[in-house]
Parts: sequence; structure tokens; C-alpha cells
Amino acid sequence: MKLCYYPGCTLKTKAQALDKTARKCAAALGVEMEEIENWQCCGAVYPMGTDEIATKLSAVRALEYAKRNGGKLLTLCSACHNVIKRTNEDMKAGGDIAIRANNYSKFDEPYKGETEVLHYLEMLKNVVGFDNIRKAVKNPLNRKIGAYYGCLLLRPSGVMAFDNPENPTIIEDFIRSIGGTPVVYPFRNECCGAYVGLKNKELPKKKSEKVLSSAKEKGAEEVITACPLCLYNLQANGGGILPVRYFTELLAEALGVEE
Amino acid sequence: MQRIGVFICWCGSNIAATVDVKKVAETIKAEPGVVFSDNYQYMCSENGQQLIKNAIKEHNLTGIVVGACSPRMHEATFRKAAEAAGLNPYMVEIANIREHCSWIHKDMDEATEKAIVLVRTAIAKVKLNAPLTAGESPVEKRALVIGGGIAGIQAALDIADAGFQVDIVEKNATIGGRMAQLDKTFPTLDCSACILTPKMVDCAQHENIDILSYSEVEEVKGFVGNFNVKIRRKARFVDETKCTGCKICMEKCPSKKGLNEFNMNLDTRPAIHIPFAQAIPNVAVIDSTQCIKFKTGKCGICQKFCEAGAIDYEQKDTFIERKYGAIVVATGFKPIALDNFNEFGYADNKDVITSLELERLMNAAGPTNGVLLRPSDGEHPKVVTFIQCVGSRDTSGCGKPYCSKICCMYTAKHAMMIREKYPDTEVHVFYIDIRTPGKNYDEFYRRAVEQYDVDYIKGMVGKVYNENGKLMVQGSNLIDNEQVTIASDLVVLATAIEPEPSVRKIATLLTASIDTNNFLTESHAKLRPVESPTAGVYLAGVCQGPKDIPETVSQASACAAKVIGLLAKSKLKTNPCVATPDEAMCNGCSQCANVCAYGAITYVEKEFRLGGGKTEVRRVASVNPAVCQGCGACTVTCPSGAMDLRGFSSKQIMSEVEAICKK
Amino acid sequence: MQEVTEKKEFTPNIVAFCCNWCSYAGADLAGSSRLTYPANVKIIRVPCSCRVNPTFVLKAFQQGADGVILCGCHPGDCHYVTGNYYTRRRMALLFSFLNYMGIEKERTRVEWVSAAEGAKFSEVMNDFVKTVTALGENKRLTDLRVKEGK
Amino acid sequence: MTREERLENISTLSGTDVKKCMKCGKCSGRCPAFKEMDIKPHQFVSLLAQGKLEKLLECEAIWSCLSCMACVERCPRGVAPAAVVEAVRDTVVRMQGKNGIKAEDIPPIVDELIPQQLLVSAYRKYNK
Repeated sequence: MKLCYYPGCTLKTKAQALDKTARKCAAALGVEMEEIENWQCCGAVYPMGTDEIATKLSAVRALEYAKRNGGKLLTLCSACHNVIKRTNEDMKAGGDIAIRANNYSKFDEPYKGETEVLHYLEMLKNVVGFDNIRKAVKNPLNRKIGAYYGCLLLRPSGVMAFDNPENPTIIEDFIRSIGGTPVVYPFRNECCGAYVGLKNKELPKKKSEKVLSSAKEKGAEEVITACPLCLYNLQANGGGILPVRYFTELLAEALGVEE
Repeated sequence: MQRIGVFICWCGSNIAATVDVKKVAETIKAEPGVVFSDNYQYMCSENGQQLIKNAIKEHNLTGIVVGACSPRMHEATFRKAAEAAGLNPYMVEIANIREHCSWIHKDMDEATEKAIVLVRTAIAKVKLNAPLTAGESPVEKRALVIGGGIAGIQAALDIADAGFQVDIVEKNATIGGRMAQLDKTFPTLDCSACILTPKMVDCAQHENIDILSYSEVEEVKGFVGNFNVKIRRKARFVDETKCTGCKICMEKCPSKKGLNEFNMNLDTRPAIHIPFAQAIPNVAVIDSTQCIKFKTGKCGICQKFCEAGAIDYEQKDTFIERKYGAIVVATGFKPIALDNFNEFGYADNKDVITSLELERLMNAAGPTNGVLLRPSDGEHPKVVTFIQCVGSRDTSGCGKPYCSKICCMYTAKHAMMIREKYPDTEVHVFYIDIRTPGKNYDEFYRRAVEQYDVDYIKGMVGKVYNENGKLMVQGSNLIDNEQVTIASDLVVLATAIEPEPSVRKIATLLTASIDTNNFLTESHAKLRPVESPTAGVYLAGVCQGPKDIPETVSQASACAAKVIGLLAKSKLKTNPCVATPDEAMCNGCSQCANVCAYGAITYVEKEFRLGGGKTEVRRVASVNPAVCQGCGACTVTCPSGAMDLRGFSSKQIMSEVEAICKK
Repeated sequence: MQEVTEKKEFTPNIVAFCCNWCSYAGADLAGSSRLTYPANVKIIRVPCSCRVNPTFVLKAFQQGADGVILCGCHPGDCHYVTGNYYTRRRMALLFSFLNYMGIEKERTRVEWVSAAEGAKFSEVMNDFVKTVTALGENKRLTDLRVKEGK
Repeated sequence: MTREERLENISTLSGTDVKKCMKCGKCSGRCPAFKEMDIKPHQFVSLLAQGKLEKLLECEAIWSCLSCMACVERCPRGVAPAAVVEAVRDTVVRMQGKNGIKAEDIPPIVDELIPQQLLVSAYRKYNK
């Protein structure tokens, strides 16, 4: 199966590990990730102002491209997923933003949110299936792993429709499928504070420590995430309480496709 | 020649502020057939009615139109007035110029113009009205009460005391309902069981009351005074007439791990059980999903030990059919599921509980024998935090948009009871608003604050999480503009209540209307608060809206008064607006009978004269006016146009359409 | 005589058939909650939406109505058990026939409004008036004698 | 823009109806940046509802909001406090010389591992 893939800025630079392991694992699981042509940075944050149009156009272009090339758009970085998914809902809703974005973009036919935005985790769950992953695992990870969801995948849940915003299970299910033991801890959906990192060093530090110490208290030996920014923040500001890795790195390890 | 009178009501300023009532009355004078037109401040008042009566007599009116409030409000009033003046009451039409005009429009010219059209439309209709006479139907002197909680019990006792037969249908194995689960009641703190169980016993012993426990209403046919109800008596696998309630079966049953619903699943019970010690009837029931005999075919221990020989594994559901004159719906409530409120950690933490669970934990007959112990480790909690409005007043789609009304009071009660019993326990309450309207209610809540040192924090909780064995309750303290985190041992959620889900089915069976929150709708919010819009159906308790025990009991007694008033009548007037066939046009095709939901249409062979001395026998439709409810389905389905509806005839509606469209 | 040259803004004439038990009460609730909708909506009370004969709808268009709406109880909640199901089927047929005759589907509508849905009643009416206003005057089926006021 | 127009503009930008707020404080009860904010999430809603424009424009909290959406997620009335914060921030940064972050400030705080995501988002959020 071939899916249009939107990598995003960070995955091409600082988060290459996330991108590379994800591609290898997908290939091992029978999914081909085809990077879309001429993608532009999504902006890394969804602008909520109701008059923000230009800032959403790169997402609209990627979505429109995917619509013409299989109808699905695979995302990996949490921030890209959040921006693209929310922009897609704007386009679906057909309000002012949708009308103006279409007027500006001049597509052959107006884009109305037809593309299905699929996060890599959703792809693992719904396209591949956790049962199939379990079968493909060569090195079961016999470890206690804490899932760190952060904000971007889950909220606002009405739009993201990713998982239960207060009691998500998808990464825990993923951990089980690669042979690990998921550790549920209360701060797995609490913000790590990274967004204000350039203006405020203290807050991200406090929040990251809180997240990791909560995971540690409940017995986690390591924490996984899908977000390059969360990873950076938890690693740089989390006081080294627990190791933090991308979920795809663990998947690669379990599938035995590491370099 | 028609002589129509028109009466325009000001309704004080309700109509007159936006509709130029004088102009309407003047303009209408020019309408053909109108011989009298006037306006008055309050047409429904004694003087207003007198004005109508006088005009009918003086001007020899053949029909009248009252431009006033909704016919749902005062149609009956004006019909009575007309009748008193010698005019057939069905020669009255109402133009709704209040709810459908003055109240929704702001522009005087626009509203006045619309009012004139509405009055003209009513005139067009009334000109085609025919005098109608209401028929009579007998009244079955027996009432059905659906639901055996405190509402149903009170209604049943009151009706039975007046000398009428009452059946209580209760879906559970015992009557008692939610009140039986409560520990103490506000604002007097008397023991719930102590005031409820004697009433349950009264029901059981009353010669006029028949308790049909473990039963459900399956089918309802008929109409006010003459309901035919089919009731399913679910198989309890224990012969009710033989079981003595000795409980030996409970002792011997090897399958003891069933969740105890009565104790909010906080402990377990055997597969064969009596829900609680004071159950009425005091008869066991087998949970067939849990029972080993039902699952494997082997066991049968209870049968072996039952000296009364009451156990019957072969028992099947049975059905009984009874006739009733009136029906009281008292199906009650349940706390909402907390799936959408995971921020409070209910699913993950055993020590986050609902208020109803706390009732059981505080109750001497509960799982902890009334000692307050944490469900997780059986320790005494030292810090208890209450969160109010969990799922209430929530318009985000996660909860219920309404205020559940009882939570402020029961939370104050819980807080006080804990402080009373365990003075070393710290109690905090997060609240948004405290709502205590009621006699001695606010005083009660203040006592919690002033005498019992309960810490009330104005603000909502954002998150409850577990840290190092403590439940961290993080929320707002809006008065101090702070975010506070309280390390607690037990967290109690004042969970919103919702109508018991089975009410939907009951509402459909009774064709009683239900609102968007699944509460049954009363006929009029102020003037007919215990009557459903469906005649002969009455509403008691939370099925109609959130309310506490005193209010529920008042409403149940009010229902009983209404039922007694109905059953005391020897005959009921029936609605004369029923379907009627034009036999000359009817060809006996049976289409109308096919669509009639009431089976009101039959066919008769009739002889018709053809002229020239010849006759012919034809099959024609015949409507039983006592059974027809006047919906009109048959009139539209009739291919020959023979069927028409009195009071809403095709000609009448056509002329209304014409009057509205006329430019 | 002075000629009126100014073009008056088009306000459609809307006939609403409302079931006595749900929608009529819903309209009453809209009124008592002071939820406005345009004055060109005029309501005819019927015992049940199933009392509405297709000929009433035809009559309305013939007499110059620009839109016709039927309101009944929600499916499953009919005061007369099954009346609204008949309405649903009958009107589906009638409306597609009218559409064939050139009366746009948007000019006809069936809505379920309960007695508790005053807000919905007003929303539905506002929306319907907006839709019909956008379509303009209905000229199909109209008896010209009516429009000319003869 | 007059004062009234600016208030109206903030309200439109936020796309949220502050009148729906029932003042329960759940947003502030949930906010992970609460202690850093001089104006709390519930106050953003309340100040906008009361038209207290100056207090909104002068606050520092617009730079502390994490845009984590916890307040939006949990509001029982469907109000979006974070959207109000963002609307105020947009209004401030769109004024001349009010950018929240200056280009020359960046290099010293950037370490080797900082992901692009953070720089891009900071620019998008704080500058125009």
C-alpha cells in the first residue's frame, strides 16, 4: 500500500531519526511512504485567529495534492499532524477560511476537505493493525514504557478525533504490540511547556520534569513520543529523569530493522 | 347566513404592545360574514368572557373567533363561555396572535398585518365549522403506576387510599428505587430507609395495591379511561407465592461474585439474591447470567436447600393484560456515565467515587457497614474532596446542559456527615455556584460551613491525578485567583443525573412527549405540571425533571389527586373531532383501516337507494368515535376522498390555506 | 396616479402546517421564549402532520405560497404512534413530484420539531425563509387570478 | 481602529462566544502555565466579556500561554479561552513594533539540538 507522506521541516533536519525509522518500519510492514512533491513547512503551529488564511495555505496545498494522489495524507510529526488536520477540518466546514483559501489557491476544482489525514500511529492501528505488528515483531521489547502524548495529537479532541483526550490508549496499545508493558501515568497528556521555550526557560523545565517524574513514579523505564519538540524538551529540560525516544525507534528495534 | 363575532384580546401589553389590537378589530369588521368585532384587555377574564357571551346573545352569533393566546392555553375557556351563551362550543376558533405573532415580532405594522391575516384565517375556518357533540366513554376504575420508587409508592398509596385499585409495575426485583439506596436525607438528616421502608410495607399490605415487581410494560393501547396494557412478568426463577425470604439460598449459593447493583457494584452478591434486607416483595431472584446452573447445567444447590420449593429454573416470562383508567409514570433517574469525564480520574482510581457510591459507603447496611473506608485499601480517608457539577450545566456535549438540582444539597449533607462522624477528617468542596432554594436548605448548607468547618472552594477542578498514593485535586480558587492542588485520600464526584433510560420506551408506548434531555414533557410548565399532553397520563418524580425527595413526593401526591379526580368520574367526554366517512363516496377499499393505529375503523354492509326504487348493498367504512383519536391519517389515505375529519375537515384547512395566501 | 418604481424587497409567503402536539407547541415555546422568525410564516394547526393532504400543499402553491413546510413529532415520538411516518413517505413522493413540476425541492420541507424545541422551531423557520427568499417568487402552479388579486 | 472596533475584532478573531462562560474556572483549574500568567485563562474570557481592552493588551500572559488546548478541551460551555489569548496576542503583535521575539535575540539561546519546529512556531506565534 502506498500513502502520500508529509514529513515536515524538523524531520528533515533535527528529527531525522524519527523520519528514517518510520520509513523503514513502514516498508517492513508493507506500507510505502511516498513523500509528496514540493511540500512546504506547515508553520508548526495552528493559527487560531479566524482571519488567518495565508498561514494555512501550505497545509491546504499538501492536502489538495493528497486528494489527487490516493486520498490519504500520512503525517508523523505531532505538530504537522495538528496543523494539517485542523486546517483540513476548516476546509471541510466550508466557512470563510475555506472560501478564501480556495479563491487564492485556484485549484482545478475547489478543495473541500476530502483528504483523510492519517497520523502514523493511526496508520499502524487502522491500516496495518496492531495484531499484524505483533506478528512481525522479531525482538519483543520486554520493558516498561511510558507513552507521552503531549497536547498536539489529542487536542482539541472535537477536531483531532485521535483518541480519548483524557484517557488515550493508542500508544499503550502500540507498546503492547511491540512486546512492551505500557505504563499509564497521569501526566502523559499534560503539556511539556516547550512552545514557550525561546522566551521562558523555567516553565518548560518545570513541566518536563513533572512529566518524567510522574512516568518514573508509576514505573516507566523510558518514555516515547511522536513529537520532535516534546522529545527535545523532555531530553534537554527533563533533568535526565528518564530516557526519551521516538516511538518509531522502538518499533524499528522490535521489528529488527535498525541499522 | 353566517353571523361571525370576532374578539381581539390585548393580553395586557403582551399582545397590545406589538399588535395594534384596535386596528385589527376595526379592519376585521369589513370581512364578509363578520357582524361583530371588538377588543378587550383580558378576554379570558370574567369580564372578557361576559363580553363574548353578551355578544353571542345580542348579535345572534353563529360562530366566534378569539384572537388571543395559543389555543393550547385558553381554547377550552372560550369554548365553555360560548356554550354558556348557547353556542355550540365547537363553533369557536382561536387565532393565535400572541405566541405566534406579538411575542416573536418587534415591528408593530408587521405584527398587526400578520395578526389580521391570522384572524382572517380563523374566520375562514369557523365559517365551515359544524356544531359537534362530544360522546361519552366509560372509565376503568384502576390505575397503573410505572416505577416503584418513592414517586410511584407515594402516588400508589394516595390513589389506593381513595379506594381505587392500583398496580405498581417495577422493573427491578424490589420496589424502593433510588431512595432505598440513600443513607440520610436533607435537610433534616433523617434516615432514608427509616422513612421509606414503612411506606414500602404499606404498599405491600394495602388491599388496593398490587405490586408487579420484576415486570415491564410491553404494550399500551387505548386512551384515557380505557388503557389496555400488556405487562411482561420477567422470569425470576423463584416462585413468588412460595418464597418465604429465608435467605438460605443466598447462603448456600456457590456463585457469590456477582456485582451488587444495590451497593453500586462496591461489593458482591450471590447469583440468587434478595436485593436488600427490606426488599418488597421479600422474594429472591436468580441472575441467570451469573448462575452456574444456567451456565453449565450443573449445580441446583439452591433448589436442594429451598424448603419452600420455590426455585423453578424452568420459569419463563409471562404476560398479563390489564385495563386501566389512568397511568402514572414514575420511572426515576440514574447518575450519568462518567466516560466523558476522565479528567477526574474515575476510571483509573478506585478512590474517585460518585456521590451515590458514597451513600452506600456511609450506609450502615452498605458494603462497609457504614464505616467510611477507601475502596482501594480499606483505610480511613483523612482528606476528602468533593467536586460539584460533574456533568451538569455542561453544554459542550460531554454532559448535560441542565442543573441536576440535588447535588448542592446532598454534597453539603455528605460533607457534614463525614465531619460529624470523623472530626479529624478534612473536607473540601469545589463548587461553581451553591444552589439551595428551599425551606431550610440554605441554612443547612451554611451549617456545613459554619458549624462543621467544611472548606468550600469556589472554582472548578481541572484535573485529578494520582501521585505517590495521593489523589491530587487541581482546581481553581476563583476568590483568591489561585490554582490550588489538594492532596486527598478520597474524591467524591457530584455526578449529574439523567432520566432512567427505559423512559424512552415508555414514552413511545404512551405517545407521551419527551424533551431533548429525555425528560417527559408536562402539559403546561406552570398550570398543568403533572399532566402529560397525552390525556390520562401523569408524571411524577425525576422522569419529568430533576427534583429532590420532598418535591417528588409532592408531585406524586398531585398526580394521585389528578388520577383520583379522573377515576371518580363515571363517564368521560370524548373528543368529537373524529374521522367520519361519507358513505356515498366510500367504496370499502380498506385503505383507511390499514393506516389506523387504533383499530377504530371497521366495515359494515349497508343498503343504499339507487333511485328508481332500486337498492344496492355496499361495504362501507364505519368509525368508532370512542376509539378514534382524530389524527387524520385515514383522511389522506382515502383514495376517494370519502373520509374526513371533524373539526379539521379538508374544506376547513383548504380555506385556511386560501386565507393565508390571499394577498 | 403616481407610479411606484421602487422595487419592493421580496418577502415570500410561507405556509407552515404544524402538528398540535409537537411543533405547534414548539412554536408556542418559541413565542414564549421570544425567539423571532419572520412574520411571513403563518401556521395552520393540524392534529397530526399526517392530516396534511398533498392537495393542501398543492392548494397553497396554487394560491400563491412561495414555500410550504410541514412540522411534526420526531420519528418514534408521534402522538398518534405512526402518523409522522405516513407524512414522511407521502411528502417524499409529493416533493419529488413537485420538483418535477418545476417547484424547487427547497421550497418544500418536512421538519421534526418537538414541543420542547422552541429554539429549533425558530431556527428552522429562519432558515426556511432565507432559503425560499433566495429562490425568489414561486411562479409554478400559481393561479394567476390569485396573484393579480382578482 | 477605535477601542470598540478593536474589542469587536478580538472577539471575531477568537471565534468564541465569551458570553457562554459560566465562570466556573475549570480552564484555570486545568492550565499548566497558570502560575506564570499575570492574567489567568478565565480572566481573559471575563475581561473580554466586560470590554476591558487595556488590561488585555497590557498583560504578559499572552507570552506564557502554551497553546496546549487543555482549557479548550475541558470547558463545559464550549468556550475557548486559548483562542481569546491568541486573539489578544495576534492583536498585540500586529501593532507596530510589538513583536514578541526579535531576530537578534535568537542565536544566543539556540543550542545545537533545538528543532526547527520551535523556531518556526515561535516566529509564527510571536511575530508578524
